[in-house]
Amino acid sequence: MNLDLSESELAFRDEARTWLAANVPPEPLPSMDTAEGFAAHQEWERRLADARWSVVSWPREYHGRGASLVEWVLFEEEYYRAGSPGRVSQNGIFLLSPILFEHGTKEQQDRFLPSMATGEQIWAQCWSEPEAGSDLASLRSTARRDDERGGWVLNGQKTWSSRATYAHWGFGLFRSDPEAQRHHGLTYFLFPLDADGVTVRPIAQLDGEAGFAEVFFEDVFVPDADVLGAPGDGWRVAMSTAGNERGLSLRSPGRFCAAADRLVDLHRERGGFDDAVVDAWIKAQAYRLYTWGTVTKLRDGGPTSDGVGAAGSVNKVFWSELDIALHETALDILGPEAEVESRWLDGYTFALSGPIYAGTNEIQRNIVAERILGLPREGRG
Amino acid sequence: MNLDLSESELAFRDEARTWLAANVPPEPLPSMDTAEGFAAHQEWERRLADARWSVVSWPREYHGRGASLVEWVLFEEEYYRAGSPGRVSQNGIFLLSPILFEHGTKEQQDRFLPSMATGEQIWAQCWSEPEAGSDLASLRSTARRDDERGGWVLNGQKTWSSRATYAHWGFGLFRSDPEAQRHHGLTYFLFPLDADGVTVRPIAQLDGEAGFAEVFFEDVFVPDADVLGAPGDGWRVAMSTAGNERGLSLRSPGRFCAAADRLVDLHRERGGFDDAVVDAWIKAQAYRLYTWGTVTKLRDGGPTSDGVGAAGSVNKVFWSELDIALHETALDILGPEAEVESRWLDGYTFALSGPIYAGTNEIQRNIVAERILGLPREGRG
Amino acid sequence: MEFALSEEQQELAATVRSLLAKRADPRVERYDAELWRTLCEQIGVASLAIPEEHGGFGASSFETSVVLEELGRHLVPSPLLSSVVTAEALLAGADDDAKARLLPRIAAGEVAALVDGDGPTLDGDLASIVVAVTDDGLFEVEGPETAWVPTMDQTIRLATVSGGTRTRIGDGPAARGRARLVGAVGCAALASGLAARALEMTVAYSRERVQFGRPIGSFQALKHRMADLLVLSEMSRSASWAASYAVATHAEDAEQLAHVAKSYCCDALSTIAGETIQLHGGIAITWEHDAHLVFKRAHALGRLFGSSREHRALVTL
Amino acid sequence: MEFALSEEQQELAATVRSLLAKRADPRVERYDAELWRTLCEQIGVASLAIPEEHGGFGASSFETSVVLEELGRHLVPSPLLSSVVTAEALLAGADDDAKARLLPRIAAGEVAALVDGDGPTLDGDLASIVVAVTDDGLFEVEGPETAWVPTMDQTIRLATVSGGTRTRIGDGPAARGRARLVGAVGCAALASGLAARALEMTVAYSRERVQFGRPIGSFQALKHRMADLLVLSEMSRSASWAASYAVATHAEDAEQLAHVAKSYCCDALSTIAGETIQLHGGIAITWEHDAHLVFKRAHALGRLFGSSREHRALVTL
Repeated sequence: MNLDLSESELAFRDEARTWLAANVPPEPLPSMDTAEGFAAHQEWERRLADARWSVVSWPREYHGRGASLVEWVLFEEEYYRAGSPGRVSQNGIFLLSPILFEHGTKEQQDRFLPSMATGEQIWAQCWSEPEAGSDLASLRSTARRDDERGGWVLNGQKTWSSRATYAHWGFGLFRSDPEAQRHHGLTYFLFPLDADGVTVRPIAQLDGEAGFAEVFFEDVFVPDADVLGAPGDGWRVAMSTAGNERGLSLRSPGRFCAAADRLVDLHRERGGFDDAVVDAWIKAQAYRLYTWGTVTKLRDGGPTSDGVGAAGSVNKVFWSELDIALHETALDILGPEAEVESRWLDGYTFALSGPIYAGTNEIQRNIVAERILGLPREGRG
Repeated sequence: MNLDLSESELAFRDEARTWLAANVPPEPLPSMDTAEGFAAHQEWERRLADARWSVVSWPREYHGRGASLVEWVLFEEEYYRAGSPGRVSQNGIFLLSPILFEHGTKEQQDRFLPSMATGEQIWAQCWSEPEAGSDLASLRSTARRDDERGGWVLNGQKTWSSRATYAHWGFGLFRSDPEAQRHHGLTYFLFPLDADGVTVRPIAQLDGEAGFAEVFFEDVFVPDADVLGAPGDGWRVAMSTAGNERGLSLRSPGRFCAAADRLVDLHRERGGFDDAVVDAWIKAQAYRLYTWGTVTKLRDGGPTSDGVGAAGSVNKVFWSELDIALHETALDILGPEAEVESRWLDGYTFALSGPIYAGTNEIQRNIVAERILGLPREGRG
Repeated sequence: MEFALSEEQQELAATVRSLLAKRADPRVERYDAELWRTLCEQIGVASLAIPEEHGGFGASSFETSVVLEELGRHLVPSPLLSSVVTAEALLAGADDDAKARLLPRIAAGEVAALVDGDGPTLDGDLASIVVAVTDDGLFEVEGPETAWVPTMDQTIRLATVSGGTRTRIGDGPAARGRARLVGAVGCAALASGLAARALEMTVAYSRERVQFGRPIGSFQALKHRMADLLVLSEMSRSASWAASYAVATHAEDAEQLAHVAKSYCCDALSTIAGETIQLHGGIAITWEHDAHLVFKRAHALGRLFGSSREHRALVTL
Repeated sequence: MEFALSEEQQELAATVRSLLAKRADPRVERYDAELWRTLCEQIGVASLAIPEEHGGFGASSFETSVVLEELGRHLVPSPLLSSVVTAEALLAGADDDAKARLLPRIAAGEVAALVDGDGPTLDGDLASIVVAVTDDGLFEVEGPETAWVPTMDQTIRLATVSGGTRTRIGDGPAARGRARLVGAVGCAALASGLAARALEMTVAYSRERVQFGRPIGSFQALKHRMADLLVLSEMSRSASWAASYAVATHAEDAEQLAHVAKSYCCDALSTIAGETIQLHGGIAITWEHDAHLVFKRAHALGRLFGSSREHRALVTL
């Protein structure tokens, strides 16, 4: 047990802190779910990349710094503490890139990673389908083999595709073997969102913006070069993404500690709801400490087949409920003013979707109960 | 809508209030789960009966006052507000008597009701079995037909039998048709607890007393005269009891309002935990108001086949959780002192069993979900 | 003792409900003036609590709450709450002349608003009758400047009201006390109606939506959560009825019951609305589905006429 | 940065655990003196946090917390917490003479108790070394009168301590500050071990107990409740470790983390213990089963060395 940071970790943290203090825009950027805000966020990614802060954990050859996990968590803490903009590139750098590194060919890595790191190409995830929200294994969108052209033809519909309205490329699973059931016969595809046959239809959200979209596929051709991993092996390939989305990567504790700090500021200014404020702050701390444990485990043992996925579920249940509680307390403090548009209100509508996306909390609880606690599975039809 | 009491209801309430003020023992009686306390509580029942307060809702011929439902609720409010002793006769008067009135023969009514009203005979319920806690339909204790003697022979084991340690008679379901499954082939029996072949073994509880017992049956003969309802019809006969135990009768709002008032007194004395105290008080009020609605429904429409049972489940979930919250708040107010033996601590250990006995809250939630909300049943093996 | 709607009250509820089932649209801008006219002319909803001598129907504010419960259930924007609050404030505090002049107009369906304090006023920019209450008196306000305040829930309309000509028409504290009570139980009625509706929506959705080969409403974990919501919804309705009745009959325990109802019903609705979002999943966070309207209105009701916390603090123990 | 037990710490935990697995009996009166002697002689649990110069092992109070977590897990009554609290109070406040005299005795396994304020003292009537702390100083108490205070949880023993001869041996505030910190994180360690144990018991029971033709642990509603408990239990352990480490190393954020850990772990345990009772059903409320011991100890730990509420109030924001 040792909670002290090394010299080089401290130096890394200080460098990040200094750069962010000098570069984070003083005013929040416009929402990334508007055309204007999307461009502003892309520009911010460019600045991050120029200073090598966009993908700190990647190897140097792909614009990274080869940062350790500990350094990555430190960077995230600094990033959110500095009030930095949201990451418009997060689907690519947090969800897709781990898979590209693990399952992609060198050619794919060289083709996709650099523009992902600089924010030039923004990626959208295309997971859910109208009849398969939490139940990814029941996907119905299809990929038909086209030997003549050396590739596949996609048909079907995806929904809840975040960033798709303005993004450039998408990634998702399609059923390439019509005979196979559930987890079998799925293939992982990458495709440009302006390809022939792709139609993107924005979904209006609670906050009135179009953070999600439906994506329709009508005879969309994808060459073999854009298949990630082996055909038919998509489920196994994708599961590491799902684990990542749910787990450590997307929700570093920095984000919640920073939100808890903002809540404390609000409380200092206006008073009231002391208990709830302290409680939220304590839970953000507990989450931070738990993450250090996970980081240590990952570093020392590496992700195990089930271990990290299930630990990711523990994370997900915790942060998504904390995020809601934290925003509710802020709105309670704001009182009648809470009804009026504010950053807290925006954050709240976003927090509300926390327990829903990236695998509903019901699914996460099933995973925790079955994989960690070893409780019996139910028949699932 | 009319929340005013009639002249005669007001008069009834005042009479009860006056009598209780003059007669409730100033000091709590010893626990009814000790031999001494049991006798003291029986004596109290005798005094109630002498003044016709032991079974106010029964007909006059059986020591009652023919009180209306509204009057019964008023009596209960007064009873608990006056800090009166617990009812050692409650299994009989609240659980068994409704069934005796509905399904018993005149002979059975004449034989059992008077001594139940006076507290001379105390009844124990014998529902659960070791392998059938919530799942009454899986009972295994048997009743074998004995045509020669004109009766039945009971074998098996019951558990969680409240009051059985000192009680005189018991009632419960036994499987009289070994071929029948689940709800079928059960018969409802009444039997003296000192009958040949009956062994009662007290179960030590959290509070160190023996409120519950196991009851063993070894070739216990019960004559036909002590079968309640038709042989094989026991499930249907019993279900009205279960509805009653869960529902209105056993947990009149008076009890919780009185406990909330005691909590308010404690709070006045010591301060702290304002929010939780008000919250408990508000919930006790909400429960009282909800009960008036149920009383009105029962009076105007009479119990419907499912309606009251399911409404009883709503009651049960609510009061059992309120009871715990209320006691927890009291212990919070008491602080470190809470660890030391007190009336609140006793009440707390009792409240803890609330969600468990009389049909666990899980069962109640199934009932609410399926019978009131109409949600699909699960396969239950 | 009859803790249930009378036959007349049941009929009133049924009439409003069937009209709203046909006509209610939660997404109209402001409120649907045509619908409001129908509600006033055919059913007389604005006149229920106003005595016959002032052109009203001469029932009570309990009947208004019966209507509010239905309006809550249908998520429909309506000026009824501000109308009854203003009317009751006038009845409690205004002089005879003002009552005779203003109440018949409210009974006939003119929109009225009551300004109480510095915060935004419910329906302040839609009202043709504006009354202000202060420690010093009750005032009729003519020609005020108003400005709509954009809020998360756009079905409960708030506006700032300032300036204009103020004429004293009666006693401030009496009017304010009454207005706050009626406002609190009115919110409770809206909340209890909406709670029932939200639960119905959620149950219906969970019976239809299939995941893992079965309707999600057959998963026990979700069934139990919905069972808990039913408990909250049932308790809400009885708390709301009792409080509205007590306020309507000026009963001794009216204040206590109003605090109980406002805090219990709004807290319960807040839980139910949150679960409505969660149990609907992704579809809940789209404009196309009503789930988010439930949530937003729940939030707004929780803050209108005093938060739960404030009402709990006002309970006298 | 290494947020995990070192090899030595893992070995310490494993040794204690395997000894307790064989020997722990949660139902002994007071504590098991034989077991305590073995723990002290074979593993040196009382000497871990005491410097070598005073006859200790010279590790730190973090190692004591590792042992406390195991004691918590096995529900076993033990004087270790009062022993380490008293030792740390002496280390922080006592003069050299008193340290040299008393610490070796504590390291060797003599039971020690620290009197702080008017309330009952942990292990006050079992201790052969009694130290009292006040605003004015730290005192050795000889020949005090003690009286056992019967409490709901009999595995955490409380007694009143009064009278006796008091000799000043050092600084009060320094000793008290340290004692409270060490006490708080010690409770957190006991709580986090017990939380893990309670969940294990509950999971095991729910896999065995058959109702409606299947193990109750296969019912989704119960599975989800247990999943929530696992989240609480995991978060507890990391909060407890971090706080114990910070206190042991006298880190800057030691106080904050101690408040976080004491309140988080005890609240979590309280929830877990309540669910342990509920998920065990009827059997939980009998003497024969351990579920009620979990519950009682959870309750007692929640009140020892400051309630969650008190610790939350002490967090500096």
